[in-house]
Amino acid sequence: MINITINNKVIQVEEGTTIFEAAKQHGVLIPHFCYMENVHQIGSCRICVVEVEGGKTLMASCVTEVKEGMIVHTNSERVRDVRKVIYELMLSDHPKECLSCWRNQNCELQDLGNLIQISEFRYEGAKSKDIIDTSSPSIVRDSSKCILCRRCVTVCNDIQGVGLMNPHHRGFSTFIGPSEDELLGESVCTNCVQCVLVCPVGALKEKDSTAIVWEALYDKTKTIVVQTAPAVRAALGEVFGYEPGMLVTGKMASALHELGFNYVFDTNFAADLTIMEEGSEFLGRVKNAITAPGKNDVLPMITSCSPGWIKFIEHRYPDQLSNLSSCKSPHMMLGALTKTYFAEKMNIDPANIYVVSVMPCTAKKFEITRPEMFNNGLADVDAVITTRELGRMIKDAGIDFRNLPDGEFDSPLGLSSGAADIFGTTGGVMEAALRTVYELVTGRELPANNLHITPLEGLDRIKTAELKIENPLPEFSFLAEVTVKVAVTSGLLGAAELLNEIKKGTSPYHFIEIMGCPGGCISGGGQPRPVNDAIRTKRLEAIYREDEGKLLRKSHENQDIMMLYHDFLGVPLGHKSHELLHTVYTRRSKN
Amino acid sequence: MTTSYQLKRADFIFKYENDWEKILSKCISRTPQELINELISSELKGRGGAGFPTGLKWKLAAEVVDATKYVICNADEGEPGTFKDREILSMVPYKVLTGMAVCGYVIGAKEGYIYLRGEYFFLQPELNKAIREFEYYCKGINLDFTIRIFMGSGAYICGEETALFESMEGKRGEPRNKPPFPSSYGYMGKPTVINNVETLAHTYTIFKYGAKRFYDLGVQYSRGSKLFSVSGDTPKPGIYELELGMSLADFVDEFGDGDTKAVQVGGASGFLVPRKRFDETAIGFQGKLTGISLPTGGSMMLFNSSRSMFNVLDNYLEFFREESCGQCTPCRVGCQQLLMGIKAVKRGEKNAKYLDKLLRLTETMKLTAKCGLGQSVANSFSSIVENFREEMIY
Amino acid sequence: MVKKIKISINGIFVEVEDGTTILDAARKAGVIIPTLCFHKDLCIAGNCRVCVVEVAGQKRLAAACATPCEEEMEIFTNSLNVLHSRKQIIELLLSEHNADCTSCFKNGNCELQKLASDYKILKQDFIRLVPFKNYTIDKYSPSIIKDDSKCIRCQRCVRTCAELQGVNALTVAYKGDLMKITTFFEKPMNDVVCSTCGQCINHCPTGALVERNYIEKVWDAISDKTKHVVVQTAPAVRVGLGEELGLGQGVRVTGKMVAALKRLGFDAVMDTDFTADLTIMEEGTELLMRLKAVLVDHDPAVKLPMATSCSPGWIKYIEHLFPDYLDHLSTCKSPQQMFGALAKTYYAKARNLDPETIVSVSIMPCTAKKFEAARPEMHDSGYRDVDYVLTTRELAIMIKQAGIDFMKLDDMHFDRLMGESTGAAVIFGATGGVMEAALRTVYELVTGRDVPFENLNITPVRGMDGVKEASIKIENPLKEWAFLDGVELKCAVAHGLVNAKKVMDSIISGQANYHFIEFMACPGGCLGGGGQPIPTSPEIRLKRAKAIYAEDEGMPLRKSHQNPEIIKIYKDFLGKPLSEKSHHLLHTQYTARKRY
Amino acid sequence: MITKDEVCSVHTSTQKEKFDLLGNVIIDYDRKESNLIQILHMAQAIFGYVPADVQYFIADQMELSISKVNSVLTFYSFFSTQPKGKYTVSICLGTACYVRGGKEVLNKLKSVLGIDVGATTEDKIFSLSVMRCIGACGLAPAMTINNKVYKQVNPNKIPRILGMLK
Amino acid sequence: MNPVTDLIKSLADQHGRSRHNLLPILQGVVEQEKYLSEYSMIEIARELDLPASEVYGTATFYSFLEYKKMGRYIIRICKTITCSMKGKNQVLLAIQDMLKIGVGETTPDGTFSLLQTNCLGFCHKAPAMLVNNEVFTDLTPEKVREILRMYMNKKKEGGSYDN
Repeated sequence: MINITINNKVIQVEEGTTIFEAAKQHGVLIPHFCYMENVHQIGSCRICVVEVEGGKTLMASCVTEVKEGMIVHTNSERVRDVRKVIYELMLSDHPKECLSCWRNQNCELQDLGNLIQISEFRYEGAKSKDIIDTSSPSIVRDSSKCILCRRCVTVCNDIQGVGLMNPHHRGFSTFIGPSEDELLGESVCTNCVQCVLVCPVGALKEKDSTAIVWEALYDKTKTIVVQTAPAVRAALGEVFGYEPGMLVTGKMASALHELGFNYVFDTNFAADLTIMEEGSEFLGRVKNAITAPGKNDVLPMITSCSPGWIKFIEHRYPDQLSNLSSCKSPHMMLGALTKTYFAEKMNIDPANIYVVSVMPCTAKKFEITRPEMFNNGLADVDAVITTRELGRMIKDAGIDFRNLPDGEFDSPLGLSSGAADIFGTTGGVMEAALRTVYELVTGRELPANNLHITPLEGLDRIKTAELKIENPLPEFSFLAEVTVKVAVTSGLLGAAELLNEIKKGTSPYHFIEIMGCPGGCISGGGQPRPVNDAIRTKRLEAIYREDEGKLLRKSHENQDIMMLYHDFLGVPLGHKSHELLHTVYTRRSKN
Repeated sequence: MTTSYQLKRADFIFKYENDWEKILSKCISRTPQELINELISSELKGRGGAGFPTGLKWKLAAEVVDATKYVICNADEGEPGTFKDREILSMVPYKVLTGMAVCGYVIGAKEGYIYLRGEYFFLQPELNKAIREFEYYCKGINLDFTIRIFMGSGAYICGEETALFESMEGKRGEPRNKPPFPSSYGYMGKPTVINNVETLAHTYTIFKYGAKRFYDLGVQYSRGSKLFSVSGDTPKPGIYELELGMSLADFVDEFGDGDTKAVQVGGASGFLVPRKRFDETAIGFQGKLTGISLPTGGSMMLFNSSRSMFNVLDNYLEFFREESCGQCTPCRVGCQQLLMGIKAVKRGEKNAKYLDKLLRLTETMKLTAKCGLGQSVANSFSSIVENFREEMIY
Repeated sequence: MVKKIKISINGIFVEVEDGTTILDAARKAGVIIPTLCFHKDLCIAGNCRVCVVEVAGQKRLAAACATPCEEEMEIFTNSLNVLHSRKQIIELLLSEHNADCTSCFKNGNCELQKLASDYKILKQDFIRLVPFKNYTIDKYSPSIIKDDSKCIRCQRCVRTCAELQGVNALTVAYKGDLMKITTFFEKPMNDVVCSTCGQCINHCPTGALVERNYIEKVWDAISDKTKHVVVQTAPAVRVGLGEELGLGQGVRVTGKMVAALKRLGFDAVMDTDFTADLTIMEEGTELLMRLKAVLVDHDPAVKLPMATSCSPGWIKYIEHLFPDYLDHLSTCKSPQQMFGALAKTYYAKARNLDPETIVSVSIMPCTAKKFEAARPEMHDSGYRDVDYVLTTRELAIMIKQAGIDFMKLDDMHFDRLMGESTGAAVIFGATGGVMEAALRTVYELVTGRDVPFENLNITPVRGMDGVKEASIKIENPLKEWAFLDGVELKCAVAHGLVNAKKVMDSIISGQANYHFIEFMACPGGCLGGGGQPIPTSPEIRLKRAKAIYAEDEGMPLRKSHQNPEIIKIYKDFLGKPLSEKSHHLLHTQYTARKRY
Repeated sequence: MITKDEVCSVHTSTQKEKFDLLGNVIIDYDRKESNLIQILHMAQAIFGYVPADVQYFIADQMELSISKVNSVLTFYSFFSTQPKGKYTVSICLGTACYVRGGKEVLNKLKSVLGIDVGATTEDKIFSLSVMRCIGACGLAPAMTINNKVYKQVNPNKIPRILGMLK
Repeated sequence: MNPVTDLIKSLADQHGRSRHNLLPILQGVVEQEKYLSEYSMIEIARELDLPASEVYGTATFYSFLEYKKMGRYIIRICKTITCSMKGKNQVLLAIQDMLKIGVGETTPDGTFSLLQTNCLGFCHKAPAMLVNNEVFTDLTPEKVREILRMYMNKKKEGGSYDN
């Protein structure tokens, strides 16, 4: 512990703490801009400068570590003046049309103005780059609004390992993005859109799909079906001023009904279905690997729910595509079923069904455009909107969200088990799969604390667990005494690590869950801002609360799933399943 | 039932009648209900342009129970291209005054006002003389009814009835929210009947010759005759009384200069009809006559092919921009945007697609503006832009 | 019994009273309709058209705020027509609005900004009108800045000025594209009848009307090591400040506020409440003197009723509109100015400071105080008595700028000498409070007994009625006040200048025969002041009032004359109420002003 | 280890050979990201400039994203993504040259060559670039063509100087 | 005492002192004074017990209630399309040429002010103009010069305010 003085107050902090952190711990907030906890600390914006006695220049508090006896002033006249100038300089190269910016009122640069209080612009600068790239199905990049804070660079390179967002050129002509002639839509971008999540201004945004959804809603000839992903319910409340971690499942269902959707289904239903299919696929692969080692069945098997992750592996590890489970992601499954099973059941022409998915994810916007995701010329899912976009639609419609009564999902694609809920968080798919697989194999419940596999929970980057199978049912006797090794990672940097192991042949695992976004879907690119570890934890806890509150906690217990197999699909991995619920992957260029 | 769409001249309004004392006495010897029925069966509609059934208007006001009610004659004739009311007031004022007095008798009002636009200040002395004579007679037959002239001061919007009330109350002439409507809440918050000068003059005809005489003129939905103010590229500008329902083609045959490209029906807030639609357009209120039917306050402006429709629209929009009261957003900002928008397109600063955006804007103005001014800007704008789009573009 | 009618909104059936507007009915049905020109405090204008809705069977859209419901009306607040039109209207508003949010004082608390963000107007196709207009920014008033380029002409300020305050400094002029909100002959706000009360700021949805801010000046003073910066805080600030810093409405933050001020670097943090107690001593004595002069000496030069003079907005108002009645005003300065005068005399002496080096800052719920501090009369200490006046909102900004984590602050106490106060001073912040405080002291001075109300709470003068009346019969007074025996002391309380006008009119017409009247310029008193957090509404003001009265009840001392520091200042410095020194430092005179 | 001199001596090789050579260079440098700048130098030496397909090749071989390579490349003014002409005309815009009319010379160059700074004429003869002080302030305004320095140039001299080279 | 004060008093006596008498009083002052000065607006406000700002707001709404000093004869030439079509611009140029003032200006001797206005209701006799309250129609440059000359002579003869 060392002693320093901040604003005339002596405090004790741990060595290695930055001035910024030290101040925060003791109730002094320093205005900051490019700084992002645990993500981005490079001190490029210089807004967080402070005066350190004895220092000639002001120091960026987010990167300067405390030293014994340091005397810091966070709000001296010099500091305030400098901050003003820096802020004005930032604005001089920023379009001042706040009211027609989509980030209006959710913009950190705007908020900073509130804090710094300038009343006129002294600098009227030249405007640098003005590229608007709308080629991607998920992201729109408007570089005229970019203020070069480089948070997206950090996220894209150091957290996701995609390395697409980078600064180019230098000085005043610097711009951030893919290289000059490269379009996002034709690049290696995984559409995970973590960059949009961290962008403080309106330079990066998700592609808006609300307009086409409104259009569909006003089209009375269509049956409009909506489905909501597990992670949406744990975050949507934040848009309406609830604390992070508030579950709004019921209100969300009511709001969707009120918006005019004819059927409100739950992606969770398809999550349960995924477990049935993927679990069976896994058992098949393991069986072949153990009983017929020569056969071409690849282990470890890797989950395929996260479309960002899928695009990543297609670009970067095309040789490992066979490790992927062939299951479509849950919302694609639900879309496919809606236009077949449901359409048959309700006697509706599938061409008149319009399926909208509400997702925490922007990569899903890309996923629905994949040619594999069409059945008889009909898209499985017609539009994807993010949690943020749904919030906006509810606001647009003037629905008083906070005072809504709790509603319910519609049958027959609305019932789900707790296992489906946890799909929303990292480790959830694995846990759900193991709950079912273990019980299928042994006939006994998973021997874990309240069905939770603790090592797989939490926000660590790579989590592993082992599960020894004892006394399996006769048909699974080949698994006796086998220790199933599993790994879970979220964020594409962790994925690359695990993939490199597989590539080298050193991977010890049988089954791996990979999610494109750090923390899983709860902090997907389409979730409300801000996202940090504290908020991730709260959403994660909410998801587990939802799970524990469910009557059914295992996918195979879901009666509607049973009915679906009975009435329509036959058995897991059956012919119909293969046609509707499974897919193939494409090798893509590395760059 | 008359089904003719031909141009037929009529002569009622300006016909010299020296029997107004007799008509007035006759009217007040009948019950108000009879008079209302007479009016209703004549199917007389407001001649200011909006075409609200006059009989119904009187009826609604008569039904409201209130000790104080008002009759107001709207002589704030500000619509570009309209000049008939001035002529009525200077030629046959007693017809209007009689109409007002009868209305007062019917609804139970003792005070009448003529809201005369500031530009017609010169009418005042003669009109006052007529009023004094008229009031003297009323006293003689024990009809308690007084008429005052209220001078406007140069604001087009005051022709809107609620704005007119505000103006008479000494305020800025800003239209009120409707409902409540004038028949229950008008001048000074009291039930008020407000009629156009010509409408009141027509009531005289109806009360004198009976409803049928009036009803037999014109066509279905559009009964009676109407004064038309003809101006622009015409060899015979002036005021003409014609039966309603004629086709525009007939009208142009009669009044055009042989090269008529378009006719603006109903002044700046009306519609512009291009030559190719003359045949299918009839002049009258709602209901299918031939193809399109256009209501009008009587303004007919003819344009021949030497005229630039851009200039016409530019002139109208400038008019609206200045004469909007400025209180509601769609009208205040919308008019400015329309004017600057067409100029920008004409100069090539905006591409032709911008006209579509402006058309959409007029749609919004039509739907949301607080009063008729903002709502009717769409009429001339869309009819000109749609029919003469090529003239709007750089 | 009001007739009930049934309507449906977006398919939801609701039963409402006849005459309810669509907007209110929708709120009842849980449907939000956006508004802009609508404000709960004001009459309905229906001119922004943002709240338009579709009514089945009607060709045009109806303004929800101005259209009453009718039986079996079918309303759609959200149809394609409505959405498109609403968006376009917002777009139109934006096209004539100076959208430099980042340099706008209202950034983050602007209704237009919120509307634009809710409806995501992303493409600004319309021609920007701002550069074509010759907008003026009126910066001459010491209290209010009016920036026409940010005005959206909702006329809320005009209605506020006319309906709530009866001042009519602001008006609508011209028509069409030239239509604008302005003053008589477009004079600067400082040159017209404006009372500087700041209610227009509280009701402006955008940044067109904001207070003149002195934040930089105060920072400069704090940074200047040669200056001794003294700060005082008005009673109403402590129940408003929390709202700006993310706490709820009506939360008392006295202790945290003091701690924050100390963190900001003020050298002494003291309390206007101290001089509120002092005001009671001076004003109460003045009232008794006036009663004596009128009742006993029949002196025609002395006027009753006596009117309070704490509210500078009210003072400027009466100076403008009733210049013949200035004699009725108490000669007491407002507590802020008393504090200022004492800070540079009494405090300077006690702390052994050169008054030249003292910078006196006050935190007020009020914008009129900025004007008051700048009045030429307010130099009785030999220097400008109060150097800078900040509103509650400005203080909140300073706290944010300094990066003070307000929620985490520990409560602290005001500094001594002029920091002690009683519950009587606290209630100065609410309408009726000055009256109640005065009565508590005057009654006890005259009779030696507590004022005859339960727990000292004089409930008739509390609450949000525009004009409140109370009377107290004086029985068995002390010997020196024998002439008051049996006198029924008649008091009135008015808040909001439109109510003040009512009382003044009744005095002029001779209908009223009060002895003592409290006037406050702002609705609800100081807690609804023009410098308080935005938004404001009757409910919010009630919550703040509740907090004020709770603070009063929690105080150990609740009568001004019990305040030990008051006793001390009379002993050490002033002598007695209305002494020569008091007259010099604590009293003032008024100026008749023009009527427009 | 392949040296720069070796690289420079392969002017005549085919495109494939050039890529092979670059591949070897990258292996030489252990595919390490920290050696990226060295590799780019070599690439420029081999190809004369670093066009998009070379960047792709480097990114691919080094397991880097193309964006990262481009990011580094565009930071340094030495690297060029455009083919350089036979002659690189550089005008000095350091202070001394600037005040003595360097800017006017530059404008003249632009108009004569019909290209902007950083570009190459269509016939691939001239490239135009700008420098910040070449240490010839006494000769201001100074211009270099390849390695030759021209002193005290003025706009009128330009056509003649260029004409001589053509 | 300022003569305007007397005028306002007598107008108020004549019309009444309620809000709805404001417009006739304003018109009365304009008729005499040709415009509403700051002083007269304050006096009217005082007389009617209205806020001065409201008097100002109302006056500026109406185009005939001038609030800037105007000449003795106010020329208002119609600028609506029908008059424009019939040669209003030439007429306007003729006036400007003769009086050496632009639209919105007043001659230095205070005789004429030139304004444009919206439709005067004489479209069939376009172009039209008002001089104070008198209407002139079917204007041509020659005709308008003659009219102006007439007014100039009137002024020389020391004619009264009304025409």
